[in-house]
This record gives sequence, structure tokens and C-alpha cells, in this order.
Amino acid sequence: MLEMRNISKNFEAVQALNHAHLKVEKGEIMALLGSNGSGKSTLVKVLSGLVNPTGGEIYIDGEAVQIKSSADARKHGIAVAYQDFSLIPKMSVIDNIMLTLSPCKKNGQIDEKKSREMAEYYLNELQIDVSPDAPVELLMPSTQSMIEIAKALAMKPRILILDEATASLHADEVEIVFSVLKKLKAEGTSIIIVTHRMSEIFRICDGCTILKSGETVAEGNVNQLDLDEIVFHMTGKYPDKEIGKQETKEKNHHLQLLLDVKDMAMPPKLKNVNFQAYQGEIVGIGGLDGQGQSEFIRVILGDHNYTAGKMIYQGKEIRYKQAADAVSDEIGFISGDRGRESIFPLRSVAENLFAGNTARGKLFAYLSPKEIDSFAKSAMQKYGVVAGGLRHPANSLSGGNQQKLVVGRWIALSPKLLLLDDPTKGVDINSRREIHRILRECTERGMSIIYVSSDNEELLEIADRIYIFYEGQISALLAGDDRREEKLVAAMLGIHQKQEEKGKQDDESKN
Amino acid sequence: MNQKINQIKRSPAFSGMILFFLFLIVYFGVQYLQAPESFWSIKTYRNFMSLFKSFSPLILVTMGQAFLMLMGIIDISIGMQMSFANVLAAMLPEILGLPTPVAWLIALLATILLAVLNGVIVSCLRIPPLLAGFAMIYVIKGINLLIAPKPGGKVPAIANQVFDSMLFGFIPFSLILLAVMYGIWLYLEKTPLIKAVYAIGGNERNAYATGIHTTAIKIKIYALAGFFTGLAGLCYTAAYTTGNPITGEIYGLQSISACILGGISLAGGWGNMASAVYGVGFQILVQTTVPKVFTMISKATGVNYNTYWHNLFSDIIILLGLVVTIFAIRAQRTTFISGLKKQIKGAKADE
Amino acid sequence: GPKADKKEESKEQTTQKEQPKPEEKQPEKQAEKQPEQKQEAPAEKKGLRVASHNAMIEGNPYRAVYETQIAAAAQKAKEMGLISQFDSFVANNDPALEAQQIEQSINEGYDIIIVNPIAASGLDALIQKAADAGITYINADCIYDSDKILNVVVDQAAWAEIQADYVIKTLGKGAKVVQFNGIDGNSASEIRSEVWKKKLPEAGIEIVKTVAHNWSDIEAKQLMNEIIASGLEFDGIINQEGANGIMDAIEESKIDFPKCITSSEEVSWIRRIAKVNEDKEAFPFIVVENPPGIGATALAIAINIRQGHELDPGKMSGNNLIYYTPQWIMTHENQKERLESIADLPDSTSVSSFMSVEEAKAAYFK
Amino acid sequence: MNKNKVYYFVKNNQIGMALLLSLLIFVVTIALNPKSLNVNAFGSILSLMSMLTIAAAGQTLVIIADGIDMSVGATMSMAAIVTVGILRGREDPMLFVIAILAAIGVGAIIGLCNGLGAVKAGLPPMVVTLYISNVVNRLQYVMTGGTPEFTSVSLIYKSFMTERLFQVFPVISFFALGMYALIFWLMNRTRYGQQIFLIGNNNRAAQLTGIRTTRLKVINYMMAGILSGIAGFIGAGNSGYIKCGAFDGMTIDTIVAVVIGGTLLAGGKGSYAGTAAGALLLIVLSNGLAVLSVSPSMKNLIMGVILIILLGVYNRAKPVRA
Ligand SMILES: Nc1ncnc2c1ncn2[C@@H]1O[C@H](COP(=O)(O)OP(=O)(O)OP(=O)(O)O)[C@@H](O)[C@H]1O
Ligand SMILES: Nc1ncnc2c1ncn2[C@@H]1O[C@H](COP(=O)(O)OP(=O)(O)OP(=O)(O)O)[C@@H](O)[C@H]1O
Ligand SMILES: [Mg+2]
Ligand SMILES: [Mg+2]
Repeated sequence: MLEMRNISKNFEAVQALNHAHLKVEKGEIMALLGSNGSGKSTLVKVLSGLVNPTGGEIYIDGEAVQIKSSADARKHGIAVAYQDFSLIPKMSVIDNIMLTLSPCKKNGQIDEKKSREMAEYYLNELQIDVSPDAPVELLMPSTQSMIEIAKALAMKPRILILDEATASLHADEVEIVFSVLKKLKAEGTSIIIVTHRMSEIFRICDGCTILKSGETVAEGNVNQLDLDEIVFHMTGKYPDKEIGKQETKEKNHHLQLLLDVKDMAMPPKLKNVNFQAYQGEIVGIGGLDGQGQSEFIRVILGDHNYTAGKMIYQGKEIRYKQAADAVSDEIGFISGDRGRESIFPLRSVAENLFAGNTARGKLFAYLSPKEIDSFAKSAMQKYGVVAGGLRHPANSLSGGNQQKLVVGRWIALSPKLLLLDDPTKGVDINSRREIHRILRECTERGMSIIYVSSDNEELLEIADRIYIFYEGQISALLAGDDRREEKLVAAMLGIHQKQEEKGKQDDESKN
Repeated sequence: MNQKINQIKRSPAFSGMILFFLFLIVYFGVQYLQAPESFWSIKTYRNFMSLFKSFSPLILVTMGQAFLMLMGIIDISIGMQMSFANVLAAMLPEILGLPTPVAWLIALLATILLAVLNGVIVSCLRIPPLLAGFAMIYVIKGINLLIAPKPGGKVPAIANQVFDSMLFGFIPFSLILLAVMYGIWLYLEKTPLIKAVYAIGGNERNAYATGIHTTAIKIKIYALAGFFTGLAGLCYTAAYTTGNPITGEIYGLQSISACILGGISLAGGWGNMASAVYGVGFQILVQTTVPKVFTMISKATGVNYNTYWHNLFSDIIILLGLVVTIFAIRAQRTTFISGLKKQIKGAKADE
Repeated sequence: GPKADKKEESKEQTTQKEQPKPEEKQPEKQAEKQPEQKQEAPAEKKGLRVASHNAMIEGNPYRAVYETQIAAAAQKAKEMGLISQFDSFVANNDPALEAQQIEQSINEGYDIIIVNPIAASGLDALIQKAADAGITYINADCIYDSDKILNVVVDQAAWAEIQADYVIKTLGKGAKVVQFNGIDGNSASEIRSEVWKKKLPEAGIEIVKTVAHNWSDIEAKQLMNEIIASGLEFDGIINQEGANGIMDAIEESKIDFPKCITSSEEVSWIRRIAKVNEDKEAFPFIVVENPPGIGATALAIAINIRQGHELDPGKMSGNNLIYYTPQWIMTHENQKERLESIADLPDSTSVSSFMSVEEAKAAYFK
Repeated sequence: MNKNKVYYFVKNNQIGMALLLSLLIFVVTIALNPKSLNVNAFGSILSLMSMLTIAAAGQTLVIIADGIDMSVGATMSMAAIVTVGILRGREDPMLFVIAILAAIGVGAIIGLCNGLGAVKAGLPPMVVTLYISNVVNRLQYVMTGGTPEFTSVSLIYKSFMTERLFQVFPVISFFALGMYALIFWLMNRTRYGQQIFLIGNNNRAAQLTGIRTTRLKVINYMMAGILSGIAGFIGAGNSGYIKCGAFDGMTIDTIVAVVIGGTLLAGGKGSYAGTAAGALLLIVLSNGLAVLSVSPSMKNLIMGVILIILLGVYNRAKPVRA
């Protein structure tokens, strides 16, 4: 039905795809797997016309086709629910679902009534409970995600692609989506699912294609593969069963309380959060995407304003108005959303490393370029950033190196508290290890770290204690022997622990 | 009823509407105070109606600009384009001896073509619209001056008579024309084309990802704006019976600020044609009323304030109007969002 | 505010100072006025209402002086009881606003409307309307093509001829000149240019370059700089305005003075060129006035018409055209006395004359 | 291979290209009109270029920080009028100090308004600075009653400001050099400069890195206002006759000079050297068209087309399809 051969794509210095393959049959559900940054989304976008490949061919029903634009993809019956959405924030739910699909009356105007009926059909099908006239920007991420899926369904595609569409969905929503997918499969639709949730693969997928660094490293039937093998193909190593079982440091009691957050709320994203970070520890924050972790960490930084509760840092109650206030109190922040929140793509490697330093100090005092260079040089040596040169623009680096640049920027300044929001997104395994090593060294020197991650494995590996967020609340705190994958997953999904969690929270609030 | 009011309050044109009606009251108030005895006569009506005649070119240009701004594009050369149509319509009969209707048709088509060229430069060459506008002003000014080195040309008197006429003795021709053009918007508003325009203005990448031919739509809308601009040029020709190569230039910036005053977002995807009309109406009323207010003040106090003061105050009022509009829109949007902060995911999609 | 009042005052002073200078018969005039004012008692009762429409004043010093002088003349007429109301409107170069303002004036029933328009066309419909309403509509400064109105303009052809004659006399046959126009397309600028383009070649003088400085000293300077930089050879300069800018460029590049320069009547220029020529005639020049007071003259004529006086066709140039011939001319010969006559004018203004109501009557009426 | 090299040079060396194009245009001009090769040509080009470069200093800073300042011209005019008004043709050194302080003050106030409007209030910079510039422009007329009482600085000062050493090096070009040193120091030798580059490149990242972006951008607008004020002060001496709105036309020229000099309109990348190169290109082009007696209409047309070509080469936005 669909076959992609030898697809390559370079983004400047980054090779996102390297002769990748993908093949899907009619009525087949194919899982497209790979670690972060392995090129899954890029492959999907090549198919949907959003990315112009450097090379390769696409065959549909055995015929070579040219996909030069999204409209071309549509013509071939390809519809995608994008990882980063394709919704128009200010437009209503109906308009978003029916954009380009609305039936017209004889006079060329949109038949609003029919259009509404059709949109409502898909809303019902996916059991999305929203007002069809609400602008989508007002909706929760999970609802937006459902609308994105509805939008793709409404195109009645022959090939449906869901790019991590389930990442921010709740368990019941995932069920609904899967039942719809099964129906479509029965109707002969080919489906490609990109996901990081391994359980989903075995539940619904037939085939499986694994990408690593832009190359297709494995293709096959799901029942021929087991989880370990999949992980091996994705990462190049077998999963370490020992993860999470490492010694707990149990040093909390000897150490000083650095940050104490009490009953913090920021409706509707955060409710009643109690949180502590001690000096010299790494506190992990886990949970599904969009459960309030990012907001929480930005509240600490002063980038968001909270409406209730208080924050005590170094024994003093604080309320930052902006990130600069926090930074001058020696709090650092590293975002995983590199492009938007941390890298200065046009500025040189040296300037990027020096950026944290740039933000401090007298505005008009003499600043020699040598100072910047020597700072950058030493940071580069320490943190192993591989760069063409200090003067090259940051966007000439590969993704992993860009991220190391950002990490290096902050660690070189050794703040008292370092906040990290999924800092290893799209970072390869070695760089990731490197970053972890650096962070551990830092805690030894007394730095405290709050580490948000969407990757459970990573959390279990690096964090001393793990707070898990669910719907804006902390659903569990895992410390010591509790730090086990199944507990973590359960807390993330907010499933079995309802009572337990309640009790725990009561405890916390009593404290 | 309440629901209706709420709907109006939420409309993008709300703040523009308030500004407009506020100044409409000022306008009539001044008329009344100037001559209370003759206020309730036909004169007041005629005075008001004559606004449509004089300003229909600006109103049409603003409507054309509004189409583009909804798509997130500004075209500061649009005023020059109007002059292009005007110069062609006036000069072609003189230079080539063409009959007037043919000349006017050519002027209209040529303006549409020029607008399409502009669209190609912006959407295919992907030059930022602001800079493209600067460059196009040079180009079109050059062309206009080549066609008509000085104001002039041949315009038959009948054109002006028709344009100046009143249907049934009380509806100005220009008002009808404007109503028809607004009708075009009312029709288009419900078509997939304008939905696509909003989508592109809201988020171009996502509109593209949804399968919208963004380039094609942009060029279509440029052509549509060109149609409005060309028509504005013809109105100008009829109203002033002359071809003037450069006087339209100021309409470029005036139309943009009118749209913003009316509540159209500079970033695109937010606003509607009513916004543009209210905005330009507000601007026109300020321009025409402020000198009168000063006349009244000087009559009352005996102190003469010259035109420099009129202009200063007009500009200050428009600047304030701008500030009010933008804050109003923001307030509107925050009540919309009712406390919901912009969500990380949504923001990401903006990229 | 208070600051504004002060400005107004100071401006009035300026104009008052300006007025008497070119009009040396001022005292007698004042004396004559008293009895006449009584005669015009009925007109006073009616109270003429006057509206002035000017295309723009910002960025155009000429029109700015036009504006202040017509306002001053109107103020005087008001004091004398000849008119009851004077309002001034400026269209900021926006034809729509201009048309709108004129239409409103017509609707509001002003008796006299004096227009210095943006362009020489485009107002026919309004003129018709004004005629129907019995309004005295006078077009001032730039000629407007219509037989329904009276044009009161400076005789630009005469102005240009005076300059051309001077250049021909000074340079003689075979000379080369650079021509500086105002704004291409502006009627005054075009009329002058046409005269020069005809007269100079006839006299065997070659115009080697023609440029337009948009009545701006800064642009004139840049253009002159470019001309000098291009290595163009020329003997003299025939010019409409902006002589200061031209002079700046000449001094800046330290080239020799050309053999002559012509210009109109900015006081700063007059003083500057006079200084250059203080001891001997180092840089032959001629200054010919193009009085911005033409609007005030138009007002005087309009009042006469409303008072029922009849225009003398013999004193007009065509049945709807009154030419005001430039009178204030300065060359090296009369440099001293001319300088003295403007001794108390500030640098920023220009020499300008206009007619009082009586003078206008004497000059153009039966 | 060779082709690639040329492409790489053209793409990545905008300053070099601007200079190269300027040279090319100049050579063509001379070839078509050999008389135009003379000392005065150099003097006049240098003088005009210096003035434009000085005027574009503030614009460079603002555009690098991802803003735009449509009030450069109005600020310059205002400062020039204030300068001339204070000097009143006198030459007392004290008065010069007062005049330049006043020019700086005028610039700072206008810049502050721009900053508050464009950054604090978050209005679109293009629109808000444009309207503020309108108001500033109108204020000049109200203040002076349309025609300033004094239109020129004293003769001696003026001839100093317009003096050309050896007929070639105008005094004003030394002011331009001084301005260059100042801006170079500001942009490349202070945290201020570093910060505006970072803000222009990625405002959100700069904010999260701890830069007080709002404050800095307001300061930057003020800085631009001050620089425009200084430019107005210099212009008052250099341009001879000052009237209301004398420098209004400068605004667009500064934007064009900045952009064709390699500064990104979207901010984050650029240099003042580029602006100077852009100014040179504009002036040489305009000079060339004048020297070749191109009519004003053709001059406009050619300028526009060349601008579009330059923008097409250097200022294209990224395509939606990656
Ligand atoms: N538009 C772009 N410009 C530059 N680099 C890009 C662009 N899009 C993707 N990349 C890079 O290409 C590589 C592959 O990215 P891609 O989004 O395909 O990864 P992915 O497999 O979908 O990862 P994830 O699981 O995190 O979604 C990454 O290194 C990324 O940084
Ligand atoms: N145009 C360029 N300019 C400068 N350096 C470049 C350029 N192209 C490639 N490089 C260098 O080549 C290196 C290899 O890039 P590449 O994207 O293949 O790295 P990578 O192995 O994928 O790293 P990561 O896994 O961290 O993303 C980059 O780090 C960069 O320093
Ligand atoms: Mg992805
Ligand atoms: Mg990589």
C-alpha cells in the first residue's frame, strides 16, 4: 500500500533521516518507534509534505508518487495528527476540524449546518466533550490532542498517521482512540502510530518499524519482537534491569532544606502542590505530558505567577516577578524546548555558553571578547561540547551538542538550584550519560537539582526522589525503594493509587 | 438579548465600534453646537453623506488592506497602488486615446495584476511584507510618475456626475458602492476562502499542514485586495476627475492604522471587515471633526489655534485610540481565556 | 495653553511687521479706511463669513506664510468690520479631506471661500455647487482650470521671464545653465519651467541639466552636490527656490561661484547673497518675489466683489484670471536699499506683499 | 566547486557584497560618465553616507533587538530644531553643551515613549513608533508655529561641519567614525550589546536565561532615541537649513540601509559596519542615478527593483515546508 524508500533529510548540520525505510500494508497498524530525535516525526512530515526530503522515493499502491506539499499528501489520502498539532489556536473547534473539508452550498458558501453535523459526528465518535464553538486555544492539551485526531479522522484518510497523539491523553481517552482505530483498520485504513508507550504497541499494532539516528534499523511483525529487542534496536543496548535499584542516598535528613513549596496553586494547571528540595539532591518530577510539571518549574522560576500558596527558598519567602529575579538568586533553568526557550541559534557557540553570564553584571561595563572566549573554552572542555569552533553559530551544532551547550551555560555558573525541564529531549544516549554525570558531579559540590523528565527510565536512573504529577497535583512521591517503574507508571496514569494518593496528600498537608 | 450583547462584546470589532460611535456622537454634537437651529435639517444629513463620497477611496483601500491583514500581511504600498489605478484611468484616454470605459477596465485589471505581483514577491520570494512594501512604493511611484509626470488626464464629467449623484435623491452613489463591496465581504466571509485566510493569519504553518495552498490563497487575496484598491482608484478618479501620481501614498499607512484601530490584529487571524470599516470611520471622523472643535473653541475663547494644533490633536487622539483598541482586545482575550494561561502546547504550535 | 497664546502673538507681530514694508503707502491707507468703513455699514451688519482652504502647510514654508498672511489680513478685515468670521482649513495634502472640507464650507453657507488647492483639477463639482449656492469662490496661488471661478495668482510666467532676462543679460550667448525646478507637476513650477525652456534656448543659452528640489533646501543641497560630483560644466544657475541649499553645496565643495544665480524671496537667502556681494559683485544674482501674500490679496478682492464692486475686465488677464505681477526685485544694483527695507524681518520668513481692500479695488475694479 | 564558493560568499558576506556592489555601481557610473570621477564626488558621497550612517545608529540597535523605530526621522528633526533654537546663530561653547544635552533629552523622551508603547504596552512597534513620530512631527509645527525663528546654525559652525579636508574627507565623516567607535563599543564590548543580540535572536530564551528583557528593550529604544537626537544635533550643523520635519525622509532610508547591510529584520544578527556599508550602497546608487541623469521616476523604479533583488537574496523568510 505505502512504501517509503531511502528517505534522507538534512537540517543544516543535522542528519535527521538517513536512507530510512517504511512499509505499511492495507489495513495494517504500524508502529514507528525510535528514541527521541531519531527522525520519526521527520519521516512522518516527509510523507505529509511538510518536509522536503533530500532524497528517496515514496510509493503508494506500487506507484511512485511525488509529495511536494501538504495538499499533495491530502490528495493521496494521507492525514496526520501531528505531535506539535496543526490546529489554528484562535479558530473554533468546528472550524478546526472542518478546515478545508466543509461542504459548500450551491452558492459557494459553507453549509454551516452540515458542517456542524459532520464535526459533531467526529466529536461524538471520539467522545470529546467540548463546546464546538470554543476556540481551541482555550482547551486543555489533552482535548487539543483529541481534536487534532478528530481533524485527521475527518479527512477520511486511506493512510492515517498519529504522531505521539496519545502522549498527553488519559487512559480512558486512549481507549476511545484505539477503538476507533480498530474500526478504521477493519475498513481497510492503513495506520501509522508513533509512540513511546511500549504497552500500546503490543496492544494494537501489527507491524513495527524502528528508527535509530535516522536509519531504519529494524522492521517486523510485533509478535516477532519482544520489548527488550525493541529497546535494543532503539538504543543499541539491552535495557538495564538494574535501573532504579541503585543505592538511595537517603541523605535528605542530614541536608538543609533549600526550597519549600507550600500549597501552591495556579488554576487550572496547578492545584495544591507541596514540594521540597534539599541541598545536594536531584529531585525528579515525572508524569505524562502536560500534567503541570512544566508550569510548576516555571512558577519556581518566576516565569508564571501562582495564585495561592507560598514558596520558601533558603529560608526566606520569595515571590519572583520574572526569571531574572530568580537568576539573580542563583537559580538556573534549562529547557528541553531548545528552539523556543534556550538556544540562541544565530549567536556563536561562545556567546551561547556565556549567555548566563551575560545576564549578570553591569550593563555598560567593559566586556572583552577574550573573557567570553576563555569562559566558553573552559566550559567546552569541561562538558565536552563538540563544536566546529567558538565562533560558529549555535545552529551549526547537532541537537545533542546544542543541548550540552545549554547545560554547560548554566553549570559553569554553578547556581544553588538548577531547574531542568526535560533537558535530554532529542539527546543521544552518550550525551545523555554525559549530562547526567555532570549533574551528579554538581550535586556533590552542593548544587540542588530539580529534574523534570518525560522519560521514566531516566528519572529512575538519576533522581533521588521523584514527585509525580497528575492533573496538576502531585499523585505520588517515590523515594528510596519505592522508586520502581511500575509504581511510577501507576502514579503517572493516576490509576490504582487513588486512595493511597489521597492519604498521602492528607499527610503532606498535615505536615 | 443579553446573549446578543455578549456576542457584540466578544466581536473583534467591539472596541473599534465603541471608538467609532463615540466620535460619531462628537461629530453630530459639534454640528449641533455650531448651528443648533439648522441641525434638524437636511443639511446635516447631506454633510454626513458627503463623507462617503470624499472618503470612499480610503474606505475601499482600507477594506482591501483588511483582507491582507487578516492573513497576517501588511501592504504599505497599497495607497500607491490606488494612485496607479487612478493615473491609468485618467491618463490612458489621453495617452493612447482609449475610450474611458476601456481605460477604466484596463486600470482595474492592471491594478489587480500589480497586486498579484506584490503577492508573488511576498509569498513566493518570501520577502517580509514590510520591506517588500517599502520597495514596491519606490517601484510603483516610479511607474506612476512615468505615466503621469504631473497631475492631469482626461476624465469625462459624467463620471463625476454619476459618482456624485444621489439615488432617489437621498442615497449617495458612493454609499451604494461601499455597501455592495461590503456585501462581497459578507458573502465571502462564509466561504472556504476566507476560512483559509483566517487559518493562514492564525498560524501559517498549521494552515499549510492542513492542506491549504497557502501561496495560492495569498495570491488570490492579493488579487482581491487589488480589486478593492483598483476600484478605490476609479472612485478617486471619478471624485476628483484627475490623475494624481503620488497623493495616494499616505493611504498606505492610514489604511493599516485604520485596520488596527478597528481591532484587526497586526499578526493576523483576528478581526473582520466591520473592524476595518469602524476603524477607518473613526479616523475620518477625527480628521474632519477636530478642526471644527478648534473652530468652536476659538469662537468661544477668542484664542485662535492654527492648523498645527488640529493636526497635533488628531494624531494624539488616533494614538490614544490605538492604545485603547489594543488594550481592549487584550482585555477581551483575557476574559475569553478566563484565567487560563496560554498553554505550553498551544504556544508551541505557534512556531 | 499659555505657550500657544504666546506663539500666536509673536506670529501676529511677525506678520504685522512684514506687511508695511513692501507696502510703503501704509499710513495713508489706514487713514482712508476710517470713512470707508462707515460706508460699508450694511455689509458689516450682514457680516461676511470667510473660509480659507489650503492644501497643506506642514513642510511647506511658502504655504505656511500664505496661511499666516491671509489670517492676518482677515483679522484686520474683522477689526474693520468687513467680515464677521474667518475659518481656515488645511487638508494635509489629502484630496479627500480637501474636498470634504470645501463641501462642508459650502454646506455651511460661508460667503467667501478661498482655495489654494492640492492640484489644478478635481474640484469642478464643488465649484459648481458653490456657484449654485451663490458663494464667492476664489482660487488663489495655483491656477485652477475652470471658467466658473476667479483665479487670483502670481504671474508665474512674468516671474520666470524676469529671471530669464536677467540670466540672458548676465551670461550671454553660448552659456550653460543648470535649472532647478520646484515640484514636477506643480503648476507654478511647470509654468516657470516652460518659460525658461523656451526663452533661454532662444537666446542661445543651453540648459545642461534640469532637476527638481521639491522646494526643499536639503534636497537642493543634495542635488547640487550630485551635480558638482558628476563633473558637469555649467556657467549659471536658474532656480525657483532653495538657493540656500544650492549655496551650501557650492561652499562645501569649494568650487568657484557660478556666474549667476536666480531665486525667489527668502529673507535668509537675501541676506546671505547680499553679504557675498557686499564689497563687489562676486556672485551675480537676482531675487524675484513670489509673494505668499497672494491669499490675502485674494481675500481683499473677494471682499470687494461681495461689496458689489465690479471687476474691470481691462485690468484682468482673461475673464476669470487676475495676475499679480511680482514687484519686489533685488539685484546687486538695488541691494542696499532692498536690504534696508527688510531690515526688521526675521531670517525665517520671506518677503511678501499683498494688497489691502482699497488697493485691490483700485487695481482691479471699475 | 567554484560556483559554490561564489554562492557561499554572496550568501554569507553581506557586508562584503554591499561594498562590492557599491564599488561596481561606482565604477559603472564612472565608465558611463568619466567626468564624475573627481574629488567632489568622493567628498559628496562620503558626506552623505556619513550622515545616513550616523542617523541609522539607533535604528541598527533597535532592529537587532527585534524592534523597529519609525520615529528616527522625526526625532532627528525635533532635535535639530531644538539645537538651532538654542544656538540662535551664536557660538558660545556653553550653548553647544546645552544644545547637545537638549538634543539628547529630546531623543531620550521620544525613545522612552517608543519603548513604553512597543515593549511595556506590547503594541506593534511599527505602528506605535509611527504614531509617536507623527505626534513628534506635529509638535514641531506647534512649537515653532510652522517656521522656526532660526533655521540655521552660525556660519562658522556650519562651515566647520561641512568642511572637507583635502576636498575629500568631510568633517562629518569623523563624526561618523566617532559614532562607529561608540556603537562598536556598545554592541561588542558591553553586556548591553550582548544582551540585545540575545534578545533579538530569541527573546524567550533570553528572558529565561535571566535577562530583564522588558527593561533592556525599553532602554534600547531610549538609546536609539538618544542616538537619533545626537544625529539631529549633528544634522543641524551639517544640513544648513532646518525646518520642521527636515529629516523625516531619513526613517525609511535608515531601515533600508540597516537591512541591506546584513542586519536581520527579525533581529539577533547584524552589525553597524553593515549599516555603514548599506548606507554607502544606497548613496552610491542614488549618486549614480543622478550622475547618469536618470529621471526621478526612473530613479524610483530602479531603486525599488534593486531593493527587491537585494531583499530577495538576503532577507527571505524560511519556507513553511522545511
Ligand atoms: N525543522 C528542523 N530544523 C532543524 N532540525 C530539525 C528540524 N526538525 C527536526 N530536526 C532535527 O532532526 C532530528 C530528528 O527530529 P524528529 O523530530 O524527527 O525526531 P523524533 O524522532 O520525532 O523525536 P521525538 O520522539 O522527540 O518526537 C532531531 O535532531 C531534530 O533536532
Ligand atoms: N555547516 C556546518 N558548520 C559548522 N559545523 C558543522 C557544519 N556541518 C556539520 N558540522 C559539524 O559536524 C558535526 C556533526 O553533526 P551531526 O548532526 O551529524 O552530529 P550528531 O552525531 O547527530 O550529534 P547528536 O547526536 O548530538 O545530534 C556537528 O556537531 C557540527 O559541529
Ligand atoms: Mg517526534
Ligand atoms: Mg543528531
